[in-house]
Parts: sequence; structure tokens; C-alpha cells
Amino acid sequence: MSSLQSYLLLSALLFSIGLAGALTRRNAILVLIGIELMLNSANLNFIAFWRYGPAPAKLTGIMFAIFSISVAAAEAAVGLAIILAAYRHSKTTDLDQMNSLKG
Amino acid sequence: MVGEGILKGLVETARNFFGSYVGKDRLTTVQYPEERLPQIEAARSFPFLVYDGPDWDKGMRCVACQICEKECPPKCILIKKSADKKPDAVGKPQFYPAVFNIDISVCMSCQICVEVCPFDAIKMDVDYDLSTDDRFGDLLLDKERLAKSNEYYNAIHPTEAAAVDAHFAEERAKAEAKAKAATEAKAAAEAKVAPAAQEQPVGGETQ
Amino acid sequence: MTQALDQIFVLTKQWLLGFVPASAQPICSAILSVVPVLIGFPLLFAITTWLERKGLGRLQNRYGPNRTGPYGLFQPIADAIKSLTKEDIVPLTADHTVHFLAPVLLAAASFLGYAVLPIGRNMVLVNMNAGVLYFFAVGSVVELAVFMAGWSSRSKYSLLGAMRAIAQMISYEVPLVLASIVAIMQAGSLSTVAIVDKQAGYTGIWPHWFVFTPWGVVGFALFMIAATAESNRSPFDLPEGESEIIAGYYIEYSGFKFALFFLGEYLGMFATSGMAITLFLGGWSAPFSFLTWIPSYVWFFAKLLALIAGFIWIRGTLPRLRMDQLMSLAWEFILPMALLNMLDAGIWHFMPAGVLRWLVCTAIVAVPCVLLGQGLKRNKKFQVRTYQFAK
Amino acid sequence: MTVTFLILAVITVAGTAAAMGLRNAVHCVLALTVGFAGVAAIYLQLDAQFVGLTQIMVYVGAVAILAVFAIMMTHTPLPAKPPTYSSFWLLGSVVAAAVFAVLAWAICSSAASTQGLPPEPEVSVQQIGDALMHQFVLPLEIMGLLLTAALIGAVVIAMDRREETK
Repeated sequence: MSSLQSYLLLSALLFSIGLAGALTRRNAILVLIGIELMLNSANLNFIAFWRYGPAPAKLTGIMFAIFSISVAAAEAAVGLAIILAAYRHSKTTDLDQMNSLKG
Repeated sequence: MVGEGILKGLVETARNFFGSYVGKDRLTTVQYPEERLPQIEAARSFPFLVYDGPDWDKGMRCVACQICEKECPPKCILIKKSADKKPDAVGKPQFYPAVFNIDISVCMSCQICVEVCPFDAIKMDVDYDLSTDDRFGDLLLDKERLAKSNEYYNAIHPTEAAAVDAHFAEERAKAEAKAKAATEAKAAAEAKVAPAAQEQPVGGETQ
Repeated sequence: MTQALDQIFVLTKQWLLGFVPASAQPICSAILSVVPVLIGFPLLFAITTWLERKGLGRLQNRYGPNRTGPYGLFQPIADAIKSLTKEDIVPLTADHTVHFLAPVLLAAASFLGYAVLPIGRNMVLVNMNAGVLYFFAVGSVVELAVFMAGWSSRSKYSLLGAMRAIAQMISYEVPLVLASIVAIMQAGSLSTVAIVDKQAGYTGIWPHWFVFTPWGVVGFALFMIAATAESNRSPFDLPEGESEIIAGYYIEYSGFKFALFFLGEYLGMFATSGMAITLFLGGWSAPFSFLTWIPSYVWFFAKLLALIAGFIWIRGTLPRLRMDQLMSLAWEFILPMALLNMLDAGIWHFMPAGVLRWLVCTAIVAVPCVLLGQGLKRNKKFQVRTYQFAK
Repeated sequence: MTVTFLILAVITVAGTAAAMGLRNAVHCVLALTVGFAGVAAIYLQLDAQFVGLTQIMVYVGAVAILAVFAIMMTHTPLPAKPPTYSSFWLLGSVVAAAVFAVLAWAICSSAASTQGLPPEPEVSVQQIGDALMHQFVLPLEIMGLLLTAALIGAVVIAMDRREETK
């Protein structure tokens, strides 16, 4: 088993854990965090491919990871703000109870 | 200017810093066990019992009237009255406390016992180094530990003690006079009854 | 001779490494580098607690500790014995694991920052390419430890203290990083060693420290203000305001864990001071060219002690800020000034050297500083408070 | 596959799995920071120092703190604990497991992923900065715009509207 393969497997595992969390948790904040985890696993892929790729001097993978981290940070900020607004509206962060558009 | 106040404050504290090494009068801290602040006369800590004369047990002014025991707000005084009587400072036969305990871990130094005592027997002490490692025994003062001489009282509260002594002297003089009058009256009566009576010797001052 | 004295620790380490086989040399080298830091800075912490208490006492016309040993010198030892022998109390409803992990994480994170501080010439644990970034990344872990401590204690006070501390640390991390960017811009590197090397030269007898430039002095001042807030020291010690929330996030800790919090706090202060020295005060370099014979680590620790003295002086002088004052200071004064300072550093870099450069760059930071200060002063928040009944 | 990687991978997977499985939301976030730190360590192990440190700074220093703040602010003290998992948790786990199976199958059967480790690239922070300022300057600017928009948007969304009507 080569090294790149192990990194990719780890990344896939992280992605699946994130996905499982996002799909199964009831708390909206934890769902958001699951999504963050999925973004993280994608970053891990970028870095692994950059490191094992043909031209690491071009820095494309690193750049992609940096931008992806920034996007993830922005996403977390906006997502948590939306959760706060939703909480203020429906007094819960339980996604199974936030099932009405009318509120 | 921005930060002017901060600079002023910094200069002030810097002056304190160096000044405290130069001018000793800046340092107001008293190094307690070695140095002590002079005690003011009205200082008070916990009550004690005053006695007259050399023997604390005999000269105890307390007559076990138990007023202080009743008045004490935290109920820290315990008095057991004696069965017999013995003469008090004035010479009148009185009860005396068989047991007189004050729990100073309960006492709140309110001085009410001193206020109510009709015999000037209980007064406030000034001693404050009372900490002990025995929480129950050493803080429960019995009669012997409570008893302090009138000289000690004069030393710690001179003005107050002088007033008390003057009052006592007056009382005693009054008692003397009364006794003298009584004996004179008795003598006169006796003289009337027995004309060949001799002159009565005049009793000297006890003090 | 001077050279040998300067490099004495490096040479000693190499001499010691000669005794171990080559295969074990990397790990032994790491241990030999880390252990002095792990011992030295807690020792400095012990000395600082004594210095601080003595200094604060004198600033307030008191003696300070003077009972344990000559001049109270053994006070830190007495404190250590006391905190070690105290009962370790954990609240019944506390989250035991997190409650235990918080002080450990805090102390560990506080130590990590020292890895990139150049204590002397050739005396840095790791010459990392992104050293400054590493320093700030590790510093942000402290916030998590603070939250863990506050949350796991199950106490209102500790939770409030932790929330205050985190809000304050996050708010001041932005100005802290922005203020340090000017030095990074000028040095052209994130490596702490490169930043110090850039400042190590002399013009005549004067050193090339960044603090001796208009943007440097502003950057240094902003960095120190932000560092004070970041290490939760007075006048920014709201998270542990005794009169309001008693001791903040570590109220439910006792004994050795409490001592660890104390240690972490002081180590954080030393680390940020060390970073300020590295970024602006020329690291280990001597303040005058004729003083270079004194070993470099002596200069580093002299500067560190000077900054600590400054911290103590400030603590003895200023009263605690209100929360709104704290936040408005960060966002309305320090942040704009830090951004402007970056512009100033850029202009300094591209203008030809001379008097004109000095004048322009000074004006760019000084005028807005005064104007901003005046504007904020006119703002009600900074004015002298008047009391209705206390007069 | 080195020992370092194995240890880091175990820590990361354990942290993230705990984050998705624990009951207490704050515990989840704390476990997640372990996972994030593990990923950052793996970046460092892959010689991507800058990204690894940024990961720690952004995820441990900001996102985790943001998440715990959100949990604190949305905490409803309920007498009875609500169930941790959603009503269709079985379906979700099956989907996640299926995704992992497919990905793992693809990775293991791919020929591209079996190449060896190339020599360590010399990537200094200066190079990254140069690349950001020259080659990637447009994405950088867009990112700045996005972050500003996110900042304002987050503030506007989370702002309490009731205060305006006062």
C-alpha cells in the first residue's frame, strides 16, 4: 500500500465520518461541523495530491487548500449566524423540530 | 493629548516606587508582630472581670447577679451563683460567681455586658492576640483567666478606670459614713442607757 | 573569549552530544534543547511572581512580601509548597475529564510558543520557516483551554469568565497579528531568526531595531497593548475581575491545577513579550554596537525583564476597563491604527531614505493617532465619568 | 506508510468519530478540535507547513470557538434529554458507509495513487506569498471580498432585530 493511497483512504474516511455526522445528528451546529469536516477531508486530498504530484513547486494544491480553508471559515461564520437566527425564531437547534417553513 | 492621563498615572506610581525606598514615611504598613500601632484608649476586644486587691478570687467585684448573662445578645456568658456569701468591695456580704465562663469565639464585643453591670465588675479588654490552635478549649475563658486586676484596668483604660475608682471611693466613703453614723447612733443610745460609757474609737480609713 | 561566552550553551550542548551514539543524537539534541526551556522559564515565572509582588507593593507604597527569607525571596518556594500540598477540589457536577485536561492543555500550549523564540545567537529550538505564524497558531489554542476550564467547572462565574476571556482574546488577536505584520513586511520573512538577523546591524552605534522607526514604534505600542489584553493582565483583566466574577474561568480550581493556570498565564505573557522583543526590539542583539561583547542571551533576558517590569508598572497604575471600553479600544482605535501602520510601513519601504521619509511616515501615523484619539475622547465612552450621588 | 502517519491517522479518526458520536455537543466540538489538530499535523508531515499552521489557527482558534459560542447561545435547558441522532439515522449511516466503500474501492483500484514519494519540495512562505500576489492575485481578491461579505452577512443575520423596533 503506497503512501498516497493511505492519505486518500484517510481522507475518504474523514469524509464519510463527516457525512455520517451531517446526516444523522439532530443538532444543527453539529451538522454544520460535519460539513466542515468534509471540507477538511477535501483539503487533505489537495495537500496529498500536491505533495505526491508531478510539480509541487507550482503550489497549486497549497493555494487551493488555503482558499478552501478561508471559504470554510466564512461558511462556518455565516452558517452559525443562520443557526442563531433560526434558534431565535424557533427556540431550538433540533433539526427534526425545525421542519416548518412557516415557523 | 491621547494617553495623557495614563502617563500622569505612570509618573505618579513611579514616584511612589522610588519614593518608598527613600522616604520611610511613605510606607504606612506596620510590621505587625514586631511593631504595633499605639492603642487608642477606647479600644476594646473581649470582656474581663475586675478584681480589687492582691487575691483575684477574693477581690472579685462580680456578685453573680446574672444581668450580663441575660443581656448578652449571643449568649456567650455562663454564670453559676454561689451558695454562700462573702463581703464585696464595699464590705456588704454578696453572692459570688462559682462559675463564670465567656466563650469568646461567640462573643461579638458589643460591650452590652459592661453597660448593664451595676457593680463595674465586667470591663472590656484590649488584648487581641488571642489566636490559638485549640478551637474549643482555649477560647472558652473561665473565671481564673477572665480575672484581671484593677491596676491592669487602670493601665488600659485610665480615664474610665479613674471614674470607676472615684465612684467606688465615694460609695465606700458613704458606707463608712453610714456605718460611722450607725455606730455613733448606737453609741449615743448606749450612752443614754449607760451614762458611764466610754468614748468610741473612730474607725480609720480602710484605704 | 567573547565568542565562546556567547555560544557557551550551544558549545556545551554539542560537547554533550559527542558522548551519545549518532543514531540517538537527534532525540538527545531535542531533549537538551527543550529541557532548559522547560526549566528556565518556569524559574523565571517564580522570580517574576516575587518581583511583581515586590514591585506592585512599592508602586503602592507598601513593602510587599518580606517574611519568607531575605527580602521575601523564598516567597515563590512557599507558594509552590502551599499550592502543591493543597487539596485538589473538583466540583461534584463538573465534567471531570475536561476539568482535568484544561490546565494541562493551557500549560502545554503556553510552552509550545517558545519553540520559535530566538533566545540568543544560534539559540532557537526550531528555526521554522513560518515561525511567527506558528507562534500565533499555538497561541490560539490557549483560548480553547480557557473555554474548557470555564465550561467544565459548571459554575456561572467560571463560564462568564471564560466567555469574557475568549471574547477578549479573539478581539485582540486581530490587532496583535496586524501589529506584528509590519515587522514581517520589513524583514520579508515569517522566520523569527530572519527577523532578528534583519535587525542585528548597526549604523554608527545605533542598532537597526524596528522600534526606532515611526511604524515600528507604533507597531510596538499596539503590539504591547494587544499582548496585555491577550495575556489577561491588568488593565484588561476583566476575565478575572475579582469584584465581579471573583477569579474568572479558574475559580473552581485549587492546588496544583490552579498553579498550572497561573504558570500558563505568566508563560503566555513571557512568550508574547519575547515575540515583541523578536519583532521590534532586535531579539538578542545589543542596544549599542560597543556592547556586543555581552552575550546575546543576556540581552534577550534583560529586554524580557524590562518588558515584564513595564507590565508590572502598568498593572500597578491603571484601573480595570469596562467591557465596552475594552471592545471599543480594540475595534475603534487599535485596529484602524494597525491597518494604517501597515500602509506606513509600505511607504517607508518604497521611499528613499532621508529626512523626508521620516517626516512623511511620522505624520502618517501621528496625525491620525491624535485625531482618532480626540474623536474617541469626544465620544462619551472615554470621558470622565460623573456620579450623581457620590459627589 | 510511516508510524508517524499511522499515529496521526488514528488520532484524527478517533477525534472526528468521537465528534460525530458523542452525546454532549460541547464534547463533540472538543473532540473535533483533536481531529482538526490531527489533520493539521498530517499537513505538517506532508511538508505543507503554512497550510498546517493556518489550519490550527483557523479551525482550532476560530471555528471551534465559534461553534462552542453558538452552542452556549443556543443552549436550552431541557429536563429530558432529546435523542442525539436524527430519526433517519440508519439511512444516514448507510449512505455514509456506502460513500466510504465506493471511495475506498476507487482509491485502491486506481493506478495513479500507487506512485512513490517524490523528494521534499522546498516551499518557503515567501514563495507562497509571491504566488498569492502574482499568479493567484485574483482569487485572493475574490477571497477578500467573500470574507468581507461573510463578515457583514453573519453580523446582519445574527443581529437581534428586536432592538431596532425599540
